[in-house]
Parts: sequence; structure tokens; C-alpha cells
Amino acid sequence: MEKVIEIKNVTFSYDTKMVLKEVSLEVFKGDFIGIVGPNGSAKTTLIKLLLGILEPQQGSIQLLGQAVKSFDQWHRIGYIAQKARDINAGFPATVEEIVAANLYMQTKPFKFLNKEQREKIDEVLSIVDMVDYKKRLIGSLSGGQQQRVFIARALVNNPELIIMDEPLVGVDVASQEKFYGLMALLNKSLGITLAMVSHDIGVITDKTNKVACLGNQSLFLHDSKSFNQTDYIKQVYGEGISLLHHQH
Amino acid sequence: MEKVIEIKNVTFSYDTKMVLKEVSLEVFKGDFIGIVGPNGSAKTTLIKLLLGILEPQQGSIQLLGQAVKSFDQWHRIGYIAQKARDINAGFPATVEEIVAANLYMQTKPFKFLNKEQREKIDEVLSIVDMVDYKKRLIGSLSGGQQQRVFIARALVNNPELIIMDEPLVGVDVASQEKFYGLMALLNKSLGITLAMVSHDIGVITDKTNKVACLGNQSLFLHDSKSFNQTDYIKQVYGEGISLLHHQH
Amino acid sequence: MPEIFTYGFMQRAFIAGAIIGVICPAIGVFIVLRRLSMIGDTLSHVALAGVAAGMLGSIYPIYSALAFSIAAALGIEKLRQEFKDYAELSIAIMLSAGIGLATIFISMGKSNSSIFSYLFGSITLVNLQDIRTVAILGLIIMVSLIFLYRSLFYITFDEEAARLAGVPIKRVSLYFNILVAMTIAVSMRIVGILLVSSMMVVPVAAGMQVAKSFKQTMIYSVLFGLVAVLMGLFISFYWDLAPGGTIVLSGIFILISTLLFKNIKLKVTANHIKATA
Amino acid sequence: MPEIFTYGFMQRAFIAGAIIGVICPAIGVFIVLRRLSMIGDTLSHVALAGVAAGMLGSIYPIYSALAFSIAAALGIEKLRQEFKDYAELSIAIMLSAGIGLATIFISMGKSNSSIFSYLFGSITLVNLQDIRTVAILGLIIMVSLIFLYRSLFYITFDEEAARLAGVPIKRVSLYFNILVAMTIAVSMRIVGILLVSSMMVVPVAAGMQVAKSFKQTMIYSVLFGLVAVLMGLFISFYWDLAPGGTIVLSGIFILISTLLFKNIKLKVTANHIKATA
Amino acid sequence: SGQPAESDGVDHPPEPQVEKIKVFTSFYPYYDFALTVGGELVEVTSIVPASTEPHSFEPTPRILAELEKAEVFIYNGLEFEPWVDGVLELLSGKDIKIINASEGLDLISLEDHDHDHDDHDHDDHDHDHDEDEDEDHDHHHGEFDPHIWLDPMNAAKIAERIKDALSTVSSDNTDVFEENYSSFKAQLEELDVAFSKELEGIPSEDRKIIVSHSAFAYLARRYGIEEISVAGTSPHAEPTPAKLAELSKLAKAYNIKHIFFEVLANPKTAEVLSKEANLEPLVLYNMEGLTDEQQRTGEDYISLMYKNIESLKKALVK
Ligand SMILES: Nc1ncnc2c1ncn2[C@@H]1O[C@H](COP(=O)(O)OP(=O)(O)OP(=O)(O)O)[C@@H](O)[C@H]1O
Ligand SMILES: Nc1ncnc2c1ncn2[C@@H]1O[C@H](COP(=O)(O)OP(=O)(O)OP(=O)(O)O)[C@@H](O)[C@H]1O
Ligand SMILES: [Mg+2]
Ligand SMILES: [Mg+2]
Ligand SMILES: [Zn+2]
Repeated sequence: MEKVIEIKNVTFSYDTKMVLKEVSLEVFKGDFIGIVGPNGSAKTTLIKLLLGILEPQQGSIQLLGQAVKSFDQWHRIGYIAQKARDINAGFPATVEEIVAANLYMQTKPFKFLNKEQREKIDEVLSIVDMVDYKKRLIGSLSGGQQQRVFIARALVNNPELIIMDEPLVGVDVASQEKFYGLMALLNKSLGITLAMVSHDIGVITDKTNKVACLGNQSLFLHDSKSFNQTDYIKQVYGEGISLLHHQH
Repeated sequence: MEKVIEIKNVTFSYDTKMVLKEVSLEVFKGDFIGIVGPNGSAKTTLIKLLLGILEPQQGSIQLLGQAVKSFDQWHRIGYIAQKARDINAGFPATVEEIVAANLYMQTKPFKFLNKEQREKIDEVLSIVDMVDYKKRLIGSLSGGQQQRVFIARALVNNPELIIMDEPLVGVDVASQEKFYGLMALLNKSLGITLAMVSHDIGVITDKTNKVACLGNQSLFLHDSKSFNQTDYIKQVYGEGISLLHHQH
Repeated sequence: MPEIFTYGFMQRAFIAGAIIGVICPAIGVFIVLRRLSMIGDTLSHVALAGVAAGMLGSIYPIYSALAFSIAAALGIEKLRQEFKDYAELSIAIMLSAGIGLATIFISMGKSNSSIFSYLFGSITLVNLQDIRTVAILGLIIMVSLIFLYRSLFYITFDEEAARLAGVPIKRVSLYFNILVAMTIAVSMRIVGILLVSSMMVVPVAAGMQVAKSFKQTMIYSVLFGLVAVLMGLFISFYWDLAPGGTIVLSGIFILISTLLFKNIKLKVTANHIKATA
Repeated sequence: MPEIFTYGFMQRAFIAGAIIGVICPAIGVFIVLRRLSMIGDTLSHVALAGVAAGMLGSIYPIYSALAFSIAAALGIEKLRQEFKDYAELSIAIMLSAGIGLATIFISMGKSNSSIFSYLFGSITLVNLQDIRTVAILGLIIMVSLIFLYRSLFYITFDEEAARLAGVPIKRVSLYFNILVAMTIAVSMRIVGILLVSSMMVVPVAAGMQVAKSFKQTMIYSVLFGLVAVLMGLFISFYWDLAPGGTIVLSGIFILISTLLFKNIKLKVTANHIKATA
Repeated sequence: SGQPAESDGVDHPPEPQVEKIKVFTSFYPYYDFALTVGGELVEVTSIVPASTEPHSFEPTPRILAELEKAEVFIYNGLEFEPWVDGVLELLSGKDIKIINASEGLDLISLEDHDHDHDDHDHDDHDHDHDEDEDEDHDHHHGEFDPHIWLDPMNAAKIAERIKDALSTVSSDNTDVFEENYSSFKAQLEELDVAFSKELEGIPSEDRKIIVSHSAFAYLARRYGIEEISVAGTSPHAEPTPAKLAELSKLAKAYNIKHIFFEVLANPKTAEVLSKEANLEPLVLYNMEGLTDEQQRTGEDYISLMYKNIESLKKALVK
């Protein structure tokens, strides 16, 4: 099967602090992989390595069969950053303009957006329930609304691989529901590969087919079906902690 | 009983857009109130009004028996903002310095921190499991780690009322567990009043004694015990949406 | 014809002013939003060092000034990566380096008070040749901006995301920086540095007050830039004031008006809501 | 005694330089982190307008310059609230207003070429009276900074949270701004504007490269400021270069060293990890 | 001529029958010269008011509009007025007499002027400036010291050209201009003689002055004085410590007792040197502009030059 992500023996350190040690991972076309782990277990670091924002001290990373270092087909990849909301609230751009920006590779310099593209924008905005906010300035939206705009932006390019770092942070229940419905659709019907960081272990094991657990500089890959949440929690966080969302 | 928060007939609009209409709310000493509602339902707006960051066009707000407009005992209130993480990543301050900053009212200008204060800082950092990161620069922490620092900062002053706007966003399961344990302690043993915005309806109704539902410019106050989640979801988000966290 | 238009120098001032009033805010929108508002001031000081160096090395000073400005613009870009979270710091550092070098070069002798003449132009003293230069520069800039509009917008909003969307951020940034350096180095000698650097900032600040989208920010900024130039030239002529300063203060006047307008609008809505609630 | 110390003016330069080398970075840390790096440059241009206005109105120009600077610093604070998300824009706007006014006042006559003598000092030209002024100013600033350290730190890091922690942000900001305006207006005449505004920025930028906490940032910045002054004065004396520029370039040299040091350290660790992994 | 009452043309009752000749000058000395030569027949306007700092000066549109009606325009040249290129362009093709004051004068190149204080060979000040090897005009900018008007004989030559210009514009009044000019020329010659005489007998090794800003090269050349300046011709240039040290050594070595500064320039340099090398500060006027005080007391070129003689005498006559 086609390898969408291939990480081989990657080691990474910030200054003198090693956070990933000889980590390997393979993700195939059509996978929906969940990435879990405690705070500071290098989930975001792993994703930044994948996107070439950071460079590993050792090991190699390939995206869609091409080394990340020389990768140049970024439009085939959608990305939602953990810090996406850290935008300047005063930036005078509308929701529509921000989503349209991601159509960069599809628009000619001197052209306005064509009908098809405008429809595509409406489509992704309606997926995240933000069509009504199309003309609003990004800074005038609530936290969750901004996050939804960034989800829409990642979807607008019809990417083959979508990488998400806690995309649902601050997003309300109904939209989360809708989002997972969409993910299932993209993943199952369109065969889009998904990689998603989340702390919501219960939901993520339910929705994905693979789970990568990060912790202690290492990565363990599980099949979601065989992934035992309670064991995981015990293993990573120690005994005595129960899975929060299953308590009530 | 002593009223800690008293909102009377408050109306608020951004530009021409009314987001709160004649809203009232009373919170008493020892309450733990959860504030829920879809994205954009004015939860953050309500909190900003409470803190005097925004001013209502109509109505009145009292904190600890004093009008917010002239309130001057802010050290009695702890606050964790939704946007707390929007700090400049390059700011050269350590975790310890940031937490210590909140001790402002307790430190004399020319004095260093005394032993007691340093112990207090260690105490709140250990509550959020960040003692080991005391000397680290804030910008070098992971997203969830930063959020935990801000939780610690809110606790350092022994506040009588703690207001939290989605404090657990991006915080891992074990720490959430710990956090709720701490909240229960603060609330039940020390009688500290808590107000917390969250999208995690399941957990919030379980942990709080009151739930304020925001939506359609209005606020409805429920007793947590009688609060029916499924009804709420149907009412606010419409039929056909099930509560995500209870699905699996 | 009113008296003001009967003078050739005023006619030329109106033409040059209109061009500057359009290109400076257009390029300024990106400058301000990239948090490089003070770049005009910095590059002009660096250009001074360039002029002094040219005089020392017997190079035609305009060339050395241009070379220094471009080098500084690229240096700022490089520093910006070191100080990602404090973009304006890179500007301040370059400014210090620029004046530092300039004072040393000047004190090394040879250069005399004429050194400053390379920095100061005046809009009422432009000739046809100047207008041609400014017009060509304006054309280059406008075409470049239309061409780069999308990529600049994205880079300005979110550099990381822009890279992932396929924007060649290095090349676009490089080109943009050279454009800015050229604009400043070329036009300051013609219309004066005050006009160039202020026109890049003040109308944009005013535009940001009223605009409801990025496109509108662009449109309003250019509009306010044009109005400031026309208003400034009229006032300067009839009240007998220095034209550069008058144009800039007209811009400031427009900015204050937009600020007041916005605050009054907020108040009125608030009262309206109070009344109807 | 080496020759350099036999001259009275060099002795005075060392004393004045040491004071400037300490107070400017100390106050500069807060300026840079509040994103007001260019405030020195702006206030000096506003002071120019003040001098020109003083000459027009027959007021003692130093007073009008000081008044203008303080007004501008307060204006910047006000504008900063309008442009919360672009603090440096308020600086750029004030700069434009300042030079705009200055050129108009100057062209209205009366002011003569001595106008610049009110702006430019030189560290080698300070007299005992100057040293006394700078020392008093330095004392006021250092005491204020120690007194306001905590509140300034908090305001700089997070204004909203600072207010809720009980910091009287309005009063502290006001006082700090007046302090900055005074520092610039008073010391530029004595040691030169280049030195004042660069010393507020360059050592701080270097300090931020190596510091591991806010306190260390403060300490390193002051240290680098001092070293830059001493190094600059020595080089300037023995190589016959303009002292202000040499001091600033020494600062830039220190900054570049810290940048290289940091990047090399990163590389070395990386290789070390590669080797051991 | 050049008496207070006359130099202030406004005080005179307008003489209806004569349309005054409109003369524009760039800054003060030429204003004085034009007024002296033209007398009541001219209306002189100085574009830079009381010599505002020239580099940030921007002429207002009003003055440019009036300039279009000018009949004579006098400027210094040598990059002294940065805005003048634009003005000249504006005036080109118009029926106007333009006088570039520095034209045809024996100019001092800045390179010669860059003193090498280690060898004090005075003869090189007498060398002939006419042999101007460097004819490359691309490269002309700011090559020469612009302070030409401080040599009285230069002043006379400039005044003569002003007279010629006025005579062409108003040929009826040639006699008046001739007369004004010759009396002015006589005054200047008298001044010249006074300079030479007062400084007579001073041995050449004593003919050294220290000035705070190099504006007196022409004056110095004419009267065989060596000008040692602290700062260059740019008033903003900061003196280097090495230079200050060297100057104080020189002052001691040559037994110089005075330092000259200009009223309009930064007095601090002079102050420091006077302390360091025990020099007494004296004022030397460069007349780039007049202070309010000087305007009030009716000083002009001639009267200030006599004051310069007094100062020089004090410094040089031992
Ligand atoms: N720029 C940096 N410099 C130094 N250390 C860093 C830096 N960024 C992250 N770290 C450290 O590296 C580790 C991994 O960080 P990372 O952001 O990848 O964690 P994460 O798994 O994404 O955590 P979270 O769930 O909180 O988002 C953490 O211990 C963090 O403190
Ligand atoms: N500065 C602003 N200007 C204009 N409208 C605003 C502004 N801030 C928020 N709004 C609008 O007001 C409404 C309420 O915003 P608020 O931030 O209070 O929502 P919230 O309930 O906190 O949402 P979330 O769950 O996403 O945090 C939203 O529709 C938002 O678009
Ligand atoms: Mg993360
Ligand atoms: Mg919110
Ligand atoms: Zn001069």
C-alpha cells in the first residue's frame, strides 16, 4: 500500500533536551491515525518535524514518497496547527479571505476567485457551520469560531493528507460531532489520510483505526481495536487515574 | 447567603450585534457554577463583563458585593483567560517569574520573594505538575504545559472566587483529573467559589452544582442535578445530535 | 482655473503626489501588517550611511545609498527570523547600525553638509524627469503588488501556513523587501523621506479603522493616502506652509477623524441599544 | 596611566558612558518587550518639533522639547490602546506627526541652524554639569525601576492579567512613559540621541539571546550595555573614530556574537546528539 | 550702506512711481549684499528665513509662486542649499537673472582642506587653486568648501555680479547701482585692509586658529591664517576623541590660547577644548544667519566682519 507518512529512526532534541529518540512510524493511504500522549510528550514536535518546520538531528522523514527536506507539494497536505488561534486579533481580514488564501496554488495572480472556488469556500465553511460569518473580521469571532475557520481553511484544498494538532480545542459539542462525521466521510469515502492529535482518548480510539502513543521519547503504534484505554492510561500516567470521560 | 456574583438585567452588544439581552445571574459563596453554550453564545463575553474588561450597555454587575466599575480588590479573584496562551512566545520569563507576578499585592517593591511565597509558588506548581519546569522559559513549553502554568498563576493568590474560561483546553487527561480533584478540594473544603466555562458538558454537570446555559442572547440557570444533558443538547443544538462523549 | 493650478510646479506636485499617495499606502498595508511600520525611517538612515560611504569610496552616492538600503532590507528580514516574536526589534537594530555607520563615515571626513541633500527632496520641486522616475517606480510596484497580492496577503497573515499552502515565502519576501528598499531610496530624494515613510503608515492606520476586510483596508488606505496628498497640497499653498509636513498632518487629521468616527459610532450604537432595550 | 585616561574629556566620557550604559538597557528591556523599540527615534524627532515650536514662541527650547516629548509619549500610550495589536504602529504615527510638525515650524522661520545643537550631544563633550544631570536622571530611573520592577514586568507580560492582579496599570504606564520621555529628552542633548536610543535596544536584543529568565535578561542587557560603552570608547580613541557610532557598533558586534554563539551552541548540541544517538 | 534702517525695507514709505525689482536670495549674506547694492530700488526676500537649518528646509509653495515673479535670484551653490537644484529647474526658461555666487571664484577643495595636522607646511595654502585637475563633473557634488562669502574680496566679486544683474534688469538705474556698488566695494576693501593691517607682523607660526566647525577656510586663506577645525564642514559630525586629544596637544605645542566658535553652532566642543587645553573661547561669526539679537541691533555683514577682526586680533596678537 502507498505510504503517506514514513518516519524512520528520528531523534530530536530542543537544546540539550531530547524529546524523541529513534522514533519510527508508517502511515498508509486511507489511515486515520490518532496521536495521543501527555502534555509535553512531543506530539506537536512530531508534527512540526513532519511538516519540515523542525529538522531532526537524526533519521529521515518522507511525505507522500518524497523526503520532507525537498518536499514541494504542500498543497496536497492540509494542516491545522495547535497555535492556529494565535493570530493577531487586529489583522483586518475576513473569514472568506483567510480561507481563500489557502487556494493559493489554484489561483492565477491576476484573477479573482472563480465561481467554483467561491462555492468551494462556501462548502467548507458550511461544513464547520460558519457560512454566516463569511464576511466577518477574524478578530471579531469567538475562540471556538476562529478554530472552526482554521478547520475550514485546511479543507479547502481537497488535501490528500490532513494533519491536525488538537483541532477541536474549544469547539462546541455539536460542531465536534459534525466534524467527526465529516472526517469519517473524508476518510472512508474519499480515502483521505488523516492524522490527528487529541487528548480525548475515548473519542479518538473510537474514530480512528490506528493510535500512536507518545511518551518517554518513544512512540508505540497500536491498532485502535486492540488499544486498551485503561491499560494505556495506567501505563502512561500511572495507577490510580481513571479515564475522566468515563466516570459519570 | 453571601452573593459573590450578581448580574442584573445585563444587555451587551458588539457594534450592532446584540449577544446578551437582559441577562441575570446570582452566584453564592461556595457555588461551583459551570457555564456552557455553543461557540459564540457569549460565554467569554459574559466573563469579560464580570471582570470589567467590557462594559454592559445596560444593567449592573456586582462582584463580592461591590460594583465592578469601582471594584478594586482584584487580588481576591483568580482568572484564567481563554486566550491565556496567546502570549508572545519570545518573552524571556520563566514559569516561576510568571507565577510570582501574580503575588503583586503581597510583595513590597524593594523586597525579594520570601520563603513562604516561594513555597506557595512551588505548591501551586506541583498542583499542576509543573514544579520541574519552574526555571524554564514560558516560550519553550508545550501548549498544554503553558495552560497549566496559567492555572497555577490563578491559584497562587488564594482567591475567593476563581473564574475560568475553558481552562482545560489542551490539557491532558491525567492533569484534568488532578485539576478536578483540586477544584473539589478548593470548593468543598475551603469554600472557594468557582465559575468555569467548558464545552465538556458531561464532566461539567458532574462536577458543578449549578449550570448556566447560554444561547440566543439569554441565560438559563439550572441545578446540576436536575440538568438533563440530553434535553439541553436537543434544545440548544437541535434534534439528532447525541452527546459525543457518551457515544462509545 | 483656480490660481493653484496655474503654476507648473503645483501641477507637477499634484501628479507626483497622486502617484506617491497611491503606491505608498498600497505597499504600506503589507509593511504595517508585517509589523515593520518604521522601516521607512530606518532605511532612510541606512541610506545616509550609504551616501557617506559612497563619498568616502568615491562611488556615485545614489548607487551606494541604494545598495546599502537593499542590504539593510535583507538584513532586517534575516534578523526578523532571529527575533520572530519581536519583528520591530529587527528594525530598531538596523536603525542603530545605520546611524552608527553613518556618523563614523561622516566623521572620517570628506563628506560635508551636502550629504544631507541626498536625503531630502521636496514635492514642490519635482521636475518632469522625477515624475517619470516616480511613475515607472509606481508602475513596477503596482504590477508587483497585483501579481503578489495573494502570496503577500498569506505571508503577512500567517507565514507558516503560507509556506504549507505552497507560497514560495523566501522568494516573495526577498522581492518585497527589495521593492520597499527601492521605493524608499528612489523616492526620498524626489519627494522627501518624510512623505514616503509617513504615507506608508498613516493612511493605512486610518484605513484599518474603517475597513471590514483586507481588500477594503487596501482600498481605504489608498483613498486616504490620495485625499491626504490633495488636501495637504491645497492647504500648503493657501496657508503658506511647508508642503511635506502639511500633507503628513492632513493624513494625521484623517486618521484622527476615523478614530473619532469609530468611537462615536460605537457610542451611538450603545445608546441606541440602551434606548431600545 | 595609559594616555586615554589622561584627558579630562575622556574621563568624563567614561563616567557618562557608564551611567548611560546602565540606565538605557535597564529601561530598554521594558521598552523592547512592550514592542516600543523605536520610541527613542520617535521622541527625538518630536523633540525637534518641540525645539522649533519653542523658537517660534520664544520659549526656552529645552522646555518645549521636553513638553513635546512627554505629550508624545502619552499620545503613544493612547494610540497604543487604539492599535492594541500593533503597538509599533502608534510609534510610527507619532513619528510622522513629529517630523511633520517640525518641518512646518522650521519653514515658518525664526528657528535657525542652532536648532540641531539642541538635539545632538556627544559623549566626549560632556561637562561636569552634564554628568551631574545624567547621574541624577540615572538615580531617578534606577530607583523607579526597582520600585516598579514587579508591576512593569507584569504589565509588559500581560496587561489584562496585571490589572486583575491589582497592578495600577494606568498610573504605572503613565509614570513609565514620562520616565522614558524624560530620559530621551534630557540625555540626547548630553550624549547624543544615537547613543540613547541605540543603547535602549541593542544590548537588550543581545541579552535576550543568552538569558534564561527575565531577571537574567535585565542583568545581561545592562552588562552588554556597559561593555559596549567601554569597548566603544577605547576603539574610538585609539582608531580615531566617532565615539557615538563606535559605541553603537560595538553593541552591534556584541549582538552578532551572541547570535553566533547561540546558533553554534545549537549546532554543537545537535551534532553531539547525532554522535551519541 | 547696510545700515539698520535700510536693511529693513519694510520701514520705508512706498514710493509709488518706482516698481521695485524683486530679488530673491537663498540665505543671509546675499540678502545683505543685494540690499546694499540695490538700495531702495529692490525688494529682497531671503528664501531661508534667518538661515533656518538648510538641510531640513523645504520651501513653501507660496514662496515658489512668488519666486516665479522674481527678476534676480542669488544663491551660493556648492551644495550649500540642497533644495536649489529644484528651484533652478523651476526658474529655467524664465526671464530671470540667476547668480550662482560661487561661480568663477577661486574655490577651496575639501580634500586640501582636510588638514593633516602632523605636517604644518603653510605653503600649501598658497598654492594655486586654479589648476583644477579634476574636471569630472559627475563627481562634482560637495567637493568644495561652500563658505565662500567670508572672504571680503569674494564678497566684492559677488556684489559686482549683483550690480551687473540689477543693471540689466533696470538699465535706467544703472547709475544708482554703480554708485551703491562702488561704495560697498570701498567698504569691503577697507575691511580687507583692516584685516591685513590688524594682523600684520604676526609670525607665520603663530597664525593658527582653532574653530569649532570648519567655516573659515576662505577667510583663513586670504589672511594667511591656518584654520584648525574640530568638526568637519558638516555641523552634525561628532568630533572624535582622538581629534580632541590631538587638538589639545597642538594647542599646547603651538601655544594657542583661544578657540573660536560660532553663535549658531554647538558651543560644547569649544567648551570642552577650552577646558582641556586651557583655551579661551571667542566668537567668530560665519553669518550663515543672524540671531534675533543681531537682527534687532542692526548688525550686518560689514559690522560683524569688523567684530571678527577684533576676535582674531585678540587671539593672534601675542
Ligand atoms: N521551542 C522549544 N524549546 C525548548 N523546549 C521545547 C520547545 N518546544 C517544546 N519544548 C519541549 O519539548 C517537549 C515536547 O513539546 P511538544 O510541544 O511537542 O509537546 P506536546 O506533546 O505537543 O504537548 P501538548 O499536549 O501540551 O501540546 C516539552 O517538554 C516542551 O517543554
Ligand atoms: N470583538 C468583537 N467584535 C465583534 N463581535 C465579537 C467580538 N468578540 C466576540 N464577538 C461575537 O460575539 C459573540 C460571542 O462571543 P464570545 O467570545 O463571548 O463567545 P463564546 O461563547 O465565548 O464562544 P467560544 O465557545 O467559541 O469561546 C460571537 O458571535 C462573536 O462572533
Ligand atoms: Mg502540542
Ligand atoms: Mg469563549
Ligand atoms: Zn557652515
